[in-house]
Amino acid sequence: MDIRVQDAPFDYGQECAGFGADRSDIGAIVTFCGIVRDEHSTLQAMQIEHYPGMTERALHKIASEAQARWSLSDCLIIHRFGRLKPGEKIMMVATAARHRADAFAAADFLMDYLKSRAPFWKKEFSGEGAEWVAAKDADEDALKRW
Amino acid sequence: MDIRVQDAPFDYGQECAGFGADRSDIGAIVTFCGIVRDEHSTLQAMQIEHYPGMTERALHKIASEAQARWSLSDCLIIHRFGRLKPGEKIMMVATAARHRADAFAAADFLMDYLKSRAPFWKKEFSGEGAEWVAAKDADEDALKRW
Amino acid sequence: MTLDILYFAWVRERIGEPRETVSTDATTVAELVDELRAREDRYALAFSDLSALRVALDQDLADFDAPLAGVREVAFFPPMTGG
Amino acid sequence: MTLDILYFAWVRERIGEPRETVSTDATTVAELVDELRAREDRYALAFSDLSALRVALDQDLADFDAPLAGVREVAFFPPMTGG
Repeated sequence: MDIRVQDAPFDYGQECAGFGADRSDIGAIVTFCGIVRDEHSTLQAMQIEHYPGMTERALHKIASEAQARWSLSDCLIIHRFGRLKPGEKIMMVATAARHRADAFAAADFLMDYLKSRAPFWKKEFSGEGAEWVAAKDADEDALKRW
Repeated sequence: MDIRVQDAPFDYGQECAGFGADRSDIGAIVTFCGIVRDEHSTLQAMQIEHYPGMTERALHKIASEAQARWSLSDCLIIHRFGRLKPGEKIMMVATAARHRADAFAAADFLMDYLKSRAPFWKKEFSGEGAEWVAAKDADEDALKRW
Repeated sequence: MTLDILYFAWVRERIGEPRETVSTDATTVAELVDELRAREDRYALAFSDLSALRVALDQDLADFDAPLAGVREVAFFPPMTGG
Repeated sequence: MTLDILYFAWVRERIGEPRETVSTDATTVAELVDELRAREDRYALAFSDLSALRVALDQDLADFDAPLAGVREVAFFPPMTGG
């Protein structure tokens, strides 16, 4: 289990290349990457605030829960904080398992919990000002799937 | 939509790095990678046979179906054939979407259909001989989810 | 009618060749299978359990009762194991 | 009892500072919120709608009726938006 909370960018391609590379019991890898989206070319930046200490604690708890529920060979979470520009990669998760169903379910689960149970908050800056991103009911509802 | 059926290895990390890199409307990327597993260190090689022509046709059909069902910005399938060694990457899919639910569902769907509806067959070679990998009932059942 | 018949995986191994061209009056896949079965033991063996086989007509999956009218290429193979 | 209180996101912006240390006799989070609300308008504003707030006690999510006995650090923030 590898969990990193960092200000610095990460290299998604390199992380994917290295994940599970030295294991022979892995048949399936699933990765997810979240990106700062700017559909209408109005976003200037996204500021991500977090709760140092609790963040790491929450991510470990979520990852441990995933490892208890599914048969995983490995699990990676990287989440950035600070100021990000449109197109920048915010975070990624990766799961490795013998079989694809475990890898898929665990990655999906990690994302649902990261979304609503890890102490991050996003603020979007555009030409019209700044606004905190509101949590969606759909994200809270998604937790009921598990 | 990018679909490749090839004998040559592919670079999973590089494909992940490049996928959707020039789009600003993407908020979520999901990738899946299938690997030749060798849990008990008995496997010498896996031979993948396919049906040239029908394979490309089937993959395009499956990818088009995914794009019709979910709101996807992009979609990639790479599948190898020929002789692979344990630990080698067999195939990958990648999906990009505005929102994570679409990217996850589409990647999961692609994998379920690739597993049972794309004309590939696997033969495993070990010290004890060679054996065709049998299709699993669970894989056929998985299609009923969609 | 002349058909290209393709075999894959263990079907190919049992038949002993990857493809052949046949002349047939069969109107459905099932009739074609009956003709092939009657040829030689290796065909009878390959087609002994149709539930373990899949068929594609001109590169689209089909059922064993599908008509052959207009078809150019028939392929027989075990259930697929991609991914 | 002395508590470190942390504020995040718009709660932090409304209160005007990221953290403070308070002395309190509150026995539950709800009682602590009542004390804070009574202090100044900026607190009343930040805590006007508890359904829009979440609380963590010593870095674990908790309910507003949770007891404060033994707690060192209380954090208030809006629903999280990770990922």
